Amino acid sequence: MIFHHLILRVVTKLLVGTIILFALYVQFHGDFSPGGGFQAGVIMAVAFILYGIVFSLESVKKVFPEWLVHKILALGVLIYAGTGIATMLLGYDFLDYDAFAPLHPTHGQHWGLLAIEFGVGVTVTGVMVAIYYAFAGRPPSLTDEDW
Amino acid sequence: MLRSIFTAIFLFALWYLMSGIDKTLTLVLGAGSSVFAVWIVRRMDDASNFKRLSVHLRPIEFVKYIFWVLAEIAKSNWTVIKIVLSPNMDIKQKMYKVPFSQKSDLGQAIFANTITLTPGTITVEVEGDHFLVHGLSYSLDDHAALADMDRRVSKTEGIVDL
Amino acid sequence: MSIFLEFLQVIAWICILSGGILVIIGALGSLRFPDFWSRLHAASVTDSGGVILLLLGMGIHSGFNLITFKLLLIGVFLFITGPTSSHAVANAAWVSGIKPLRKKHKKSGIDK
Amino acid sequence: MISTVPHFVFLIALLMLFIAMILVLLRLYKGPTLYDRVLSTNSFGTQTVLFIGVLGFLSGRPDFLDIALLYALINFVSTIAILKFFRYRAIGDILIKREAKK
Repeated sequence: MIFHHLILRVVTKLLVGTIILFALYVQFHGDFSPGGGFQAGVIMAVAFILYGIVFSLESVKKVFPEWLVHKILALGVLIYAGTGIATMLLGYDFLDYDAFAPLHPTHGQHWGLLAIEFGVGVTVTGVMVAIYYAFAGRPPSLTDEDW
Repeated sequence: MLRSIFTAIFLFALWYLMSGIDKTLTLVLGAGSSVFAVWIVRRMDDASNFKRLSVHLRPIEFVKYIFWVLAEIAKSNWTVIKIVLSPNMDIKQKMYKVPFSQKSDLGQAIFANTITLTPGTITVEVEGDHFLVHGLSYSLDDHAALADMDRRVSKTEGIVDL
Repeated sequence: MSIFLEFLQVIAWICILSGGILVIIGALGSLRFPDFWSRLHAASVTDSGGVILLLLGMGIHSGFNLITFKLLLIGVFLFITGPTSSHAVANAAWVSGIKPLRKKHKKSGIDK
Repeated sequence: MISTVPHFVFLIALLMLFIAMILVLLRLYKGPTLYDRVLSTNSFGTQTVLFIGVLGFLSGRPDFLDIALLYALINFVSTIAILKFFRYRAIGDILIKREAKK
């Protein structure tokens, strides 16, 4: 049945790679331009959601398996908390980024922000994709004729 | 494999042109990101029933084609603007079939999108060997114009498959 | 040289203003046209002409730098996705059975 | 003298886009069928992308173009998702259900 959606298929295949790159660009340029972890996570999830809508849920689950989604959800929070704990172990306050480069506080803050944003991005990707899976996995309650 | 390398280089160029920052950290992150994106795209190609998209285009012909399309868009925009602004909108709608001669999926999609991009015609359905096209102000010349467009799109298709 | 640059600026303003006019015409068309299929064409004026002229005007205004490249990227993106979503709407409407209105200088009569 | 003109030009373009957006919203309100509404939502999105771009130039922060690109992306995906949902009553798999019905 998807065979006649030729244009959608071609356009999706063309765009997906660029979308993922754009997500990572927004992710890692949080301190130069508007953006950051939240937007990056949503864009990254949009790439998977677009693929799942145009192809099928089955194939997107092969690319990004469901167990990995749940692991990634927790991984993001762990990265966030881990950064904070790392600063504490280095003898500073929780999430005091100066700890990473005591001689160059600006560099330290750069590193710390990158790590924090990465954690946020990973979690948001996981949450968005998990919501999509939950919605799409729901069996349709109406048939075409009833509508 | 060659295609993956080219895609990665293309994505990295895109990254560099978007960010414009030459710090080592940013460039390393960009390289990592493009490799990651290529990896995901390869996984996606393997996962579905539809294998990778075969890309064969002749770059020079394609650039010429883009300029031709821009001129065409200007002309057809003018036609539609006249219809919108005329007091009694002179609409003559018709659905008609437009045969296409492209071999690859990409060529067909380019042709269909070009038809839709020029105001006044819209591709409605792809079936078998022709498109179903809806025209706003239909005249018999439209068939010749679309056949001309079809020939031009076919000319951009090359033999080299990347 | 400076006169040339100012001339370019004037071209950029003309592009931006005419792009704005095209966008208004597209919106007006989608308000005035009698049925769904003709409205599709009016929306496509915004998608092609308005986008080209506005982005071109902004690109000339900013000179040639990374901003121009970003504008080009937005242009290419809209050029790929705009027709695709138009096609998707048209296809869905066609499959669900909305047929074009045959109008013969009257507002009545769907003969299909 | 000449440096104030771009400001006016962008302001006028912004106003034009604003008027166009209101016209499209009227169609969204009036639209007799679902597809009219989807279509006008889609063109509202395109106009929003242009609006954000012009606003970025007006306020002298062309960084806004990133947001415009993001908006274009979300607009495309949401149109496709809405259409798929209304066509097949589901945004997930439909192949299995179709085959089971035959």
